[in-house]
Amino acid sequence: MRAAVAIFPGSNCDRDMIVALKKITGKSPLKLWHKDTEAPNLDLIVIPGGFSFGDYLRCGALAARSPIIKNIKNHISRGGALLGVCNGFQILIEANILPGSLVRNKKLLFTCRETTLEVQNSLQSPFLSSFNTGDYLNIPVAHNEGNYIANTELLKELENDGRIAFKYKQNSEIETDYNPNGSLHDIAGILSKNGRVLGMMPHPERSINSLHGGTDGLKFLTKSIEEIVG
Amino acid sequence: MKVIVNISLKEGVLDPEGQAIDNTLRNLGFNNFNNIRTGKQIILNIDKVNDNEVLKEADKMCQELLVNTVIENYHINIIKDK
Amino acid sequence: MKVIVNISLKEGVLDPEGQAIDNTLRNLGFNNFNNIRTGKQIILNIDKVNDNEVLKEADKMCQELLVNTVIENYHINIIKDK
Amino acid sequence: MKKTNLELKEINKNEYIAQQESNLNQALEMGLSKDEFELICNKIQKIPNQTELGIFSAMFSEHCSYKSSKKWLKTLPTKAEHVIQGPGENAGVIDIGNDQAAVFKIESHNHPSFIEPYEGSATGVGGILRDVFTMGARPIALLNALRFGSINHPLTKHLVSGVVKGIGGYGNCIGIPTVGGETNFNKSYDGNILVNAMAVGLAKKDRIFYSAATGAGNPVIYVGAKTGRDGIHGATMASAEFTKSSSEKRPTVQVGDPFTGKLLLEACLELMQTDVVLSIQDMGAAGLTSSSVEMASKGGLGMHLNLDLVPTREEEMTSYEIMLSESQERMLMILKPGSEEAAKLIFNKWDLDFANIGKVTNTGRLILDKNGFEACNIPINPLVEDAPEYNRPYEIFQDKKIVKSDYFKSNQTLNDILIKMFKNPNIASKKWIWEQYDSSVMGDTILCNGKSDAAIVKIHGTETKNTLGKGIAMTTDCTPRYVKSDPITGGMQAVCEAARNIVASGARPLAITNNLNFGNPEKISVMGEIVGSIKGISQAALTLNTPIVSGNVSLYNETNGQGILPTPVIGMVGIIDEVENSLGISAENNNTLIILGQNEDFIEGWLGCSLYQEIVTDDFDGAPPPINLNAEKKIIDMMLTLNDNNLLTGAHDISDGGLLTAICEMLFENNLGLNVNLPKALLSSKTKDHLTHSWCFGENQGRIIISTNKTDEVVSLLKKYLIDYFILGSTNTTSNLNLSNVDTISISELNSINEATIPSIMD
Ligand SMILES: Nc1ncnc2c1ncn2[C@@H]1O[C@H](COP(=O)(O)OP(=O)(O)O)[C@@H](O)[C@H]1O
Ligand SMILES: [Mg+2]
Repeated sequence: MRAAVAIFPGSNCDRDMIVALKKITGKSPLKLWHKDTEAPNLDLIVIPGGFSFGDYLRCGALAARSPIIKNIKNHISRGGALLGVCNGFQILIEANILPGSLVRNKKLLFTCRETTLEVQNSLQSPFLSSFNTGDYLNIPVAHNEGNYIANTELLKELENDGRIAFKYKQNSEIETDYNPNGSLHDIAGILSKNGRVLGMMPHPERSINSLHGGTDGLKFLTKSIEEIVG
Repeated sequence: MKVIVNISLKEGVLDPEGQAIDNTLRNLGFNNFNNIRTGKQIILNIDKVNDNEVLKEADKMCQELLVNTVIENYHINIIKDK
Repeated sequence: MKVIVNISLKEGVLDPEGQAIDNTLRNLGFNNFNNIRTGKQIILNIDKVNDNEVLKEADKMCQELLVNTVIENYHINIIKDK
Repeated sequence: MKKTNLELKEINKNEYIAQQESNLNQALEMGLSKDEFELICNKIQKIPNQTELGIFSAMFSEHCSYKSSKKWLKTLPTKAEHVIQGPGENAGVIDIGNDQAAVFKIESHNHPSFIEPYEGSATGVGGILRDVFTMGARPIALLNALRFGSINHPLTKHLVSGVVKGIGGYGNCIGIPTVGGETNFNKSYDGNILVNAMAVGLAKKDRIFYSAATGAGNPVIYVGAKTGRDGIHGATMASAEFTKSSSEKRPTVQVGDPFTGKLLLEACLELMQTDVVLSIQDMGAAGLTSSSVEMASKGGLGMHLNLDLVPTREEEMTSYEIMLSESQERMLMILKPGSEEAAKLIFNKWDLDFANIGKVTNTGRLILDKNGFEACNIPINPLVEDAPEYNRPYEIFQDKKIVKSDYFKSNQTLNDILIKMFKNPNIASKKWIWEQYDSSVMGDTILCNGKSDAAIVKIHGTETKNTLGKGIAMTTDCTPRYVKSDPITGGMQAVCEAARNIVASGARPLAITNNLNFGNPEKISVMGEIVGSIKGISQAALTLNTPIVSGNVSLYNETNGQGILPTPVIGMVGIIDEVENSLGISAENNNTLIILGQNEDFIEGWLGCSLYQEIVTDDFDGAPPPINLNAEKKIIDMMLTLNDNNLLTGAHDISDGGLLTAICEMLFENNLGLNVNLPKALLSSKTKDHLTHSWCFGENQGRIIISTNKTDEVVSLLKKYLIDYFILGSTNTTSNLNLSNVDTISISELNSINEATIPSIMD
């Protein structure tokens, strides 16, 4: 497994992601700096969460103009897998790698808490092929701008093509705020057309420890990596 | 020359901040208003010889960075130095 | 009547957002600019009979909610309906 | 160099007097007294110019000089075997084993947060983080102790919303989890809210960085953000009372930039991996002034700086402005000569300014050049050593009146009271607040916000085959009601409750940081509150062997003569060897709940000065519940023994709201019920009896409720160590709290109220 974590000024979940990947693969992933224009052939690049460039202008906007993005685009055109978590997801959207927009949470408040995700698996994606539609994962979110919006055509396209990876799941009928940010169709993560790029708001790397946050994130990352390595 | 870029959400894109301001204003007793929308401004000086060039440069900035054209509109104003 | 409130940081107040945009623009190859500052816009309609009343109402809104007068300045523009 | 100000010996007496008068007026405007001004003239043998006066006024301000509190701070116990660095540095440092150290401090940002809640609290968090990483520690957790005015006061909602956003805004962005704290409401804070932020960091024991300057000739380096005209004279403002007109005097408030804060943090820690940093100090209150003066004075040296080299954000800044600016995210360092270039590369990588602005000297003077002139030339000693130290008159008022339970002619049921408790924002869940804080970033948070009495964060990299590792426990605490009624008892109580919180989370208490928030010390009674609580804190800290290693003092929290409730906040840190043993407050089904520190004979609870009293009568008075330090110590040790033997499933100390409130809080999470085993004397009582109320809501100290599924083993240990205990009963799934025939209470209903109280106010 050749994995790397891309780091921008203001990234702050890079260490957490490195710890998680190391726990799974036994070795530390490579670190890519936002100014790096060269990178070896990799199986997986992860863009971790944080506040790249302070979230100024629009979340992910400034990072999406960093030199490394070209590199990342090359990686995916070679068929490499790419995972963007939280701010990483925002960066992928700003870089036009994934469609739609992520805007302020509906309540206009930063929200840090557990969420339950329902897996939607209809596309052949290495991130999801070990799961069945309807499986669920408990993984925390922590963000200010995770409210996914898209126009009707795009939403339809995403639904039809099976590109919605996760939806926030309502645990009981009385639960009204199961969706932490108001995103359309309860979308928590989406895939690229070929399923090899995944952007998600929840933080799997914060769910790798039975004492806090549970281990569903670990399960998800482990299965993804097994599939990616093939 | 001073350039003011006004960026606003496209019609039809939800503006939760505008909505929140709307609610709070009503709670404060303001009632004679409607259609509240929020936007951003970016103000900068551009050193170019003529208006047209400044406009072109500013437009390029908007397209390449300042504006998310998927959900935002923008409008550039140029203010002449005196 | 349409009211546009332009809100900007007071002179001398740190504008970290402006600074970050400045850096990225330069990295993208834009160089002929300086003095970048960011601001906000709030646009709304106010139903009042005359300009003066609209202005008064908008000003009250600014003072009570829209503007953080400790660090921000504001300017109100009224645009006549056609 | 041309001299810009007049040396005493160079001018005649008349000129001198004229000059002195005009500069005296300036001095008074800057908040110095006439006596202080004269002392300065004498000490430096000339009339200070504006820059020099500015420097003196900042250094002599209450905020920097601690002139009212110093005499008493010196009496705090600060030593123990595990203390590496006590008060006097940017933060305290304690040994936590494995060659590691915990570095922590608490600091107030009260006045700025009232004026501009978002930026004020955000920069408060930024400031306390710099205090911690300046010492070479990576910050691993943030806490905050907040006090707001009455929930009905027109400003409160705005202040709560802004402060919470600001704390989250900085902490979330810089990526350090906010794991705990406290929030209270009381009308005494209507015009003076309190925002105290605490940061805890982790360092290698032999890689701690200090602020004392070393080596004449060594370069003085400025790093971080550029200097602007932010918050000039903030330190003086922090030492002044609010009046109606202070809204006009408001200086530009500082604006924080957590993004630059993050870059500065990473750059500093990266540089500290090398061996080139000789000393380092953040620029906090009074900016470049206090950092340069403190570094030089601690090293017994001088400094010669060229202010033209200071990176500035605005044009034509004067020497006065540069020295007094409180722009955020800046540091001052002394580097090994010759290492500047390599150091600069690191800061450039992180897009930060790096400027060599002068040299350390052995003259003992602070000399500043600006535009080719000498803008300041003064001896450093008087700035620090001759800073005034007042022995202010004081009187410790202790309310001795004992409010017996029959004082309350209650006509309410226990359920009525509980509903009121959980509708009270002081007791109600603070989830609305803590969900706005990123509590899980860095991946090491084990217990936080609301899950336990103290937060627990795992120490990164201490995992072994058998355990996920060691953990640091932390909490903040203070019950201002008690301090008001009896400062000594109140001071002791704050320490004891903090320690109880730490053990209730399964950890061992180690040391304290404290934030002394009071009104105007020139008032005899306020000074008595300060002295009294320091006495109380000292006694308790000594008994519990939890020395004070850092802290902060915030005085003059008054508006138009109305002072706040005295609020000496205790921040306590502890250690747990295996995080698997940490304890939350929530009980599981079929657990036995046992009170430690109370027995069958205990019937009449202490209602004087309690939250019950405040809820029933809208006020409080009388003596607070007394503290028995030896009993507290015994309970704390007992808790550690029980937990070492793996006998506990959870624990919660009894504090505000008394026993019944605490039981409810233990049952909420899993929606459990309990048939409470009442003491015999109360079996035939009624739900409105005052005695029953006192048993249920009294705030007697030294009590912790434990939950266990090994009752026999627990009881035999309690008997062995002669600990008072009382078995409350076993949890069940009925979600009802049954007090035999006295009352039945629905836990799920109470929990809905508990969860709804704050959102219904804030949303
Ligand atoms: N209440 C207190 N108890 C113990 N030490 C204190 C207290 N208040 C301040 N100190 C110590 O005084 C020193 C100066 O603190 P402070 O002025 O807050 O520093 P800063 O320059 O970071 O604002 C620190 O070492 C601090 O720990
Ligand atoms: Mg400091």
